[in-house]
Amino acid sequence: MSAITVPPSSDRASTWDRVRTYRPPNRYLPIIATAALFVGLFGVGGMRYDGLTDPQVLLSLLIDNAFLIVLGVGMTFVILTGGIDLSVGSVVALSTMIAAKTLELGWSPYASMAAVLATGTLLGLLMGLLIHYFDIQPFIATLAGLFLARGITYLISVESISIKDPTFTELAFRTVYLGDYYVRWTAIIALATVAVAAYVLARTRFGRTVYAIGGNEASAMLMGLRVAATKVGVYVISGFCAALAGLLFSLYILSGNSLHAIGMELDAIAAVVIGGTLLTGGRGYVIGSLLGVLVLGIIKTLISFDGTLSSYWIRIITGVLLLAFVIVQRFATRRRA
Amino acid sequence: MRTQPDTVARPEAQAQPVIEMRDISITFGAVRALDGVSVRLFPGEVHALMGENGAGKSTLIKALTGVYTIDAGTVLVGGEQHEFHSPAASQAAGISTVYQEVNLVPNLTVAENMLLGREPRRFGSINVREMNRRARRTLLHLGIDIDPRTVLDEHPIAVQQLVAIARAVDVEAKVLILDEPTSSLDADEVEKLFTVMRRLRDEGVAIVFVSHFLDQIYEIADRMTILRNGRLVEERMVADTTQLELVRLMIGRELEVLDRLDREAPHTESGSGTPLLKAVGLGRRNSLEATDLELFEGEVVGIAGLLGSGRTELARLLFGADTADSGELAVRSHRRKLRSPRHAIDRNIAFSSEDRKAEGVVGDLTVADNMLLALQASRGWLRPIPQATRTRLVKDYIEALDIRPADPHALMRHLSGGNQQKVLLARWLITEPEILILDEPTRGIDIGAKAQIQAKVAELAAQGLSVVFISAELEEVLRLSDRLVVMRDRRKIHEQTNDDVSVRDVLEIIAGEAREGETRA
Amino acid sequence: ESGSGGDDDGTITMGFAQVGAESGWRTANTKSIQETAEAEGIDLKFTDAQGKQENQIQAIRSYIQQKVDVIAFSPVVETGFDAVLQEAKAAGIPVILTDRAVDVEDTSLYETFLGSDFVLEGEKAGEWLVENAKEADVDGDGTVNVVQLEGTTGAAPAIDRAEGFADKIAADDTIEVTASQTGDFTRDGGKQVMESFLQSDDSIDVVFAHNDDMGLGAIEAIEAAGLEPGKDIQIITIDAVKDGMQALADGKINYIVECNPLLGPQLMDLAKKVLDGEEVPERVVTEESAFTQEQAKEVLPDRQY
Amino acid sequence: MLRHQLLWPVLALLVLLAVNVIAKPAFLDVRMQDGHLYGNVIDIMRNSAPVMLVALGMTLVIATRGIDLSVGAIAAIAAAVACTRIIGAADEAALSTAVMAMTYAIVVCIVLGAWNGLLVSVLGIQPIIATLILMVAGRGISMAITDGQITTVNNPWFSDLASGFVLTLPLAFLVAVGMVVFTALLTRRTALGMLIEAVGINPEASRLAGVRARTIIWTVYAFSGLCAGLAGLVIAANTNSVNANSLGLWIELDAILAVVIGGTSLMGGRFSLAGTFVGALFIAALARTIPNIGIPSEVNYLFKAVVVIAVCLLQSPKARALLRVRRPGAPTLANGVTA
Ligand SMILES: Nc1ncnc2c1ncn2[C@@H]1O[C@H](COP(=O)(O)OP(=O)(O)OP(=O)(O)O)[C@@H](O)[C@H]1O
Ligand SMILES: Nc1ncnc2c1ncn2[C@@H]1O[C@H](COP(=O)(O)OP(=O)(O)OP(=O)(O)O)[C@@H](O)[C@H]1O
Ligand SMILES: [Mg+2]
Ligand SMILES: [Mg+2]
Repeated sequence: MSAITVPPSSDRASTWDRVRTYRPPNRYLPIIATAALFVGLFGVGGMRYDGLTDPQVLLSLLIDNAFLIVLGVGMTFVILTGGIDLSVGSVVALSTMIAAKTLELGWSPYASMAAVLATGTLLGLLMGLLIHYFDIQPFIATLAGLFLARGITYLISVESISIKDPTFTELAFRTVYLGDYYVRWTAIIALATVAVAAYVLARTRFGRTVYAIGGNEASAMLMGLRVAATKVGVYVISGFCAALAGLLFSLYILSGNSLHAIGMELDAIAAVVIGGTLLTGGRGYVIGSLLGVLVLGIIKTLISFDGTLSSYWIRIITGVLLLAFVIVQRFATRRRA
Repeated sequence: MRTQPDTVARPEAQAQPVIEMRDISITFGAVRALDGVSVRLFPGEVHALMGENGAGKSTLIKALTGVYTIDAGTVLVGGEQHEFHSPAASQAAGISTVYQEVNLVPNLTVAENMLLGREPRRFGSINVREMNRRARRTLLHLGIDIDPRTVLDEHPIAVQQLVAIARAVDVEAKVLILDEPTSSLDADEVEKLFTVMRRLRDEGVAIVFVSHFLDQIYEIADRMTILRNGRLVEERMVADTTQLELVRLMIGRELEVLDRLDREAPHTESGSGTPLLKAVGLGRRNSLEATDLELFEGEVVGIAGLLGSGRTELARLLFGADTADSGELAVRSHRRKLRSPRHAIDRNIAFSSEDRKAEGVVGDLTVADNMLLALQASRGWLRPIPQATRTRLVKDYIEALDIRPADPHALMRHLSGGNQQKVLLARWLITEPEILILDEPTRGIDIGAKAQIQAKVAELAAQGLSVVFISAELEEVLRLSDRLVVMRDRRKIHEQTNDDVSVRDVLEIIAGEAREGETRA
Repeated sequence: ESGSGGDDDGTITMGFAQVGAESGWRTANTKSIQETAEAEGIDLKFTDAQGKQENQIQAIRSYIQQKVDVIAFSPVVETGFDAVLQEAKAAGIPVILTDRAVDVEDTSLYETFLGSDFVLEGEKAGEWLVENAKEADVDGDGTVNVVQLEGTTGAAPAIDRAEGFADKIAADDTIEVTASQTGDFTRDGGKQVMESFLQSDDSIDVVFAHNDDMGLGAIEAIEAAGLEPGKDIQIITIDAVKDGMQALADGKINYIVECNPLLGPQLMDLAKKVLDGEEVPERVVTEESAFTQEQAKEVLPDRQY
Repeated sequence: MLRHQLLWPVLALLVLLAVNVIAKPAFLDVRMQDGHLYGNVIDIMRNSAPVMLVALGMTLVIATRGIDLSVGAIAAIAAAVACTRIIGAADEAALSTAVMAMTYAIVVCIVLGAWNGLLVSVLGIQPIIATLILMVAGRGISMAITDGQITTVNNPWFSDLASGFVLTLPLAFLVAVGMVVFTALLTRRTALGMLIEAVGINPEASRLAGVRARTIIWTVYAFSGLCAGLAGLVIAANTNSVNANSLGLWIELDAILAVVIGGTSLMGGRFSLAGTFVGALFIAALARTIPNIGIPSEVNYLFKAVVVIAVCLLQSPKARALLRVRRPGAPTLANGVTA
């Protein structure tokens, strides 16, 4: 650091210093910790409950949480800029409803999917514009989005509508076998979304701008970055991801219902934060969010494997597990004091 | 020193200005920050913007680059009327800017900060290896040897400033704007920066340079525009203006303070009795090796050293802002571990941080609240400072430090950089400490105010206050201190009473140690 | 494996995925199932889906992985269980539905459905009102103005009860629903909505609440307005929980249609039959009645919940 | 500056009331009944009490750059504790029973709030996650206390907390207003408000200036717990019962909305208690508007969305600037960024 007048000799010393004191970069610690804790939870559960160590349990975790993974991906983008998106749960419900209703009206399944994705993206765009150009706080703009999407869902139908379209059912049931085990396509789509998002965040200008805005929006603006486009962009992405998650959810439950996905936004936010992303923005990775979803999933799985807890104990234990997890993670990632 | 042919440097009549701003006015609420200011920028010149704190220099720059919307006036780019509506637009038009406060993003790496928005790409995706390589090369050009893959906020503020400069000079720009880039750089760094600036000037780049160091202006600038209270005073060639004249133009009157500077207060005899503050083997992993330090009553200890030599870290440990891994600290011979700044404050220690933006300014509070924050904190929330006392204290210090605007209810973030610094100084003086630790207190402060602050420190020391004084500006450290501590490579290498030590002496001490190190190795 | 009556050790393992614990009715339902299972020596694996269908599906899937003998659940919503039910079928685990039906193409995916008929409940309420229309016209203006406190918008009981009720009162054109608003099945919701109805309309004769709780909330609002519930304004509700029955006995409610949560014994019985390979009806309706004020006074001392 | 901001929430409230009057001209009528006032406005005041209380605590939490998601669960716990205490008491209807039960509940809530504060300030866990833990577990605790049953109580004193009137006005409203006034005095007559704001705007600078940021954050969460507890008691008293599952469900969203409508930024820093007061009234008025103008249940959400967006646009200086013709020489920041 002080190389200006420092002769090369001390340079060597500092290289040695660096080797001697090597630790994984601070920014990866949360992910490493989350991954380790996930494995730990799984291991402890495996010792306690028969059948939990079955690899199919892990695959089921992916199948059952495919939509949440996709939601988490979109949410990660938003949270990285320091924003938040409360509307995603409602957009999922709206998506299932649009899919179900359009299919009922006899649309082609592809037109129906396109309509779903377009609606979600459009809603995201609207919220992004409100947030950036009218300076409305993300929490409030997306809360309005939550009401709006849920409201439109009710308007379409208050009753639940089954999806009987053959293409949808075919997609829903299509499985990929890995030896004795299987996953559904929805899980693969979710993982692909994670991969694409990880690439976009790490290796594109858009992605780096997302981080820059989260680090310091005013600076990003002064550095001449495309703050407006990026900020609106993350909400568009989140809207798109919510719609995609909505599609996966419709495949998962083959119905449209205005009561679907109530409070799912909180699950998505929790997953992202557990995955080590800072709510203040600028730090975090989509892989972390994937792990966060899996942690929430494994907690649920552990509880249903146990099966002896009454309703309220389930909530309390969920809280306690969450607490234990967060505290351990906190100590594991404590910055060099 | 100047090597470029006169034809480029003296474009006066023949060349057309790259940028011309005519009769620019900007108002913030009731504050008229700029009032009909005109500036011309010619290719191949270094143009200094001069003026006291709050004169409007930064505002003028931000008006040009599209951060602020201009209320009245015109901007001509290459002779055609053209106003930028965002920093991105001005950057795209070849104007590269380092704003006054380091404006980078703390959470990304050094290389990313330097190349954000113009990362090298291969098949559409960012080529990280190439990016790091390019960043490293540019940094080395500026003589900065840091790993570009490290995260920016791991570096001290001075290094961050250098990175910001590196980002700005790395592009092929027609115009380079540097708003107080040298405020926390040491002489060596400044020289390196000047070398780069000269090279760019010779290549025909127009450079805007803001600095409160007159010597630097005389060394590097060709032409200057002088502002006062948001108004244009005059445009001048540097060579045709004496320093005294310049100061008079800036502050609008003869400068008595400057005279006073040379007749500074006599140094106190130090080293007698028990020390007020005594550190033995104070150290912290990765930032400071075990260091001893004594501070006696009424004494000013100056800490000299180059970038990253560990001065800031020492100050932070003395204040308990960071906790020490090793060593002991005794205040009035009570051995106490300082666990938090609060502890230190309760023992009448005050510390003004070098990082004004992140560690000093509470932007959304008023000037008055900012000034009284430390005092209020130590009184506890239950005992608010009585309104009359508040008003009196704030008024006194606004006057004493000449803070502008002199409005206690102005929001802190609306103040110019130098005035913010004065408010922070006032915050600590108001607590009436026994020990005052000042890390770069004159950073970004104009020459008049600097003299005032130095005089104030000397005066307080004469009254018994003990001061630890850190500044990148060696002259200032030498002028003020009774005793001198020299640091290098995160440890103390030398200590002596200040009997007419010169800058040269200090540099030799540092260099000598370096040589020793070399022979040892 | 199905029909063999459980594992090697002979005990039956049942996985039960409950909707949640959103009401007193639901907790009574849960309790009944847990207690009966214990009494009959059935190993019960219980999960609470907290009102989320995705949780319920995950729970059912984990039961399949744990290879339970029989799965029972009260679906959160009617649709969307096809996939997981097919997995259960593939794994040879029989499924019994309780409380609410599901809407699947292939009814062989479940063995039987045990529960009440929400439309029927609404119809019973409507029938009673039509029969008692004269007394219900409290202000004697010749029309019976009914305000309806709906359950959670979109929830099956809310939709079906409203439908059943509307069907029956259509028979009498003096009866008219003048206002209808959701009270979310809660007392607080019922009270607030009723307050508003009272402020803007002073010709209300009858309140029809989709559950007891909203009805009890309405009682509070009516009393606060200085009126006498049960007399100045008549009240009809559905559920017959203890507090509701008490109010009915006290004359504050006029009629309650029962919706019985104590499904435990019937469920365990069905489970055993299914595992023993016995034939079970496709649909088992729970035994439910309805109560007038006099009947309430009689049965109140013996009510379990 | 803050006073000026109050203009917009007040305007929004007035517009909302006007809409109601247009729909039902008698909306604002207030009459005397049984020695107290009776009418929509009075109902709105009373019904605003829980949100107002929760939003009050939330305002201070938000000022420190935090957020408290657990308020609904804490309210449910308060109600559960109080109600089980009341039915468990020797004399269910006595004044002393009510007082004891409420005190007990409030103490529990302060402890729960302090627990949140501990996680946030000492362990440094992000507020949203720290309070999410109690949000999830708290409802379970509340259900455990009531055994999942709706517990009905018969205590006139307790009931008065929601339905009682003092000086012709609803007691619940007076309690909430009292808390607001008390908090306003506490923060503005002492230095607490300024210190909270400093911590919210620049935590590191505040720490270096000697502000006990940890203690402040702690206290603020404990205070939020207290407010949520009071809100829970008011809600329970309103129906003389506690439903652990639904009591205070989603009240955190309403409270945050009230805070933001009142002009406090979620980014922390400057806060406005007067704004929160108006914001809470607005939320209650909105709830009353829906049945009053006869909006069908399935359109509720849509209506709320439209109102929220409208109010936010009204408050946004940028949106207003777009509506107005730009005056030459008006203060404008091209990008609204002050560096
Ligand atoms: N956003 C703002 N709102 C209100 N007033 C402002 C704002 N920005 C700047 N000012 C005022 O405009 C005047 C000029 O400030 P400016 O930052 O341009 O000064 P400067 O010449 O750069 O001073 P320094 O040397 O201290 O950096 C000051 O009085 C300052 O308080
Ligand atoms: N948190 C940290 N993590 C890693 N290294 C650090 C940290 N803080 C300081 N350092 C290192 O410790 C050394 C001493 O830094 P310090 O800021 O004290 O130097 P300084 O003499 O005050 O320099 P400057 O002029 O830049 O303020 C530097 O090399 C710096 O990089
Ligand atoms: Mg400036
Ligand atoms: Mg330093």
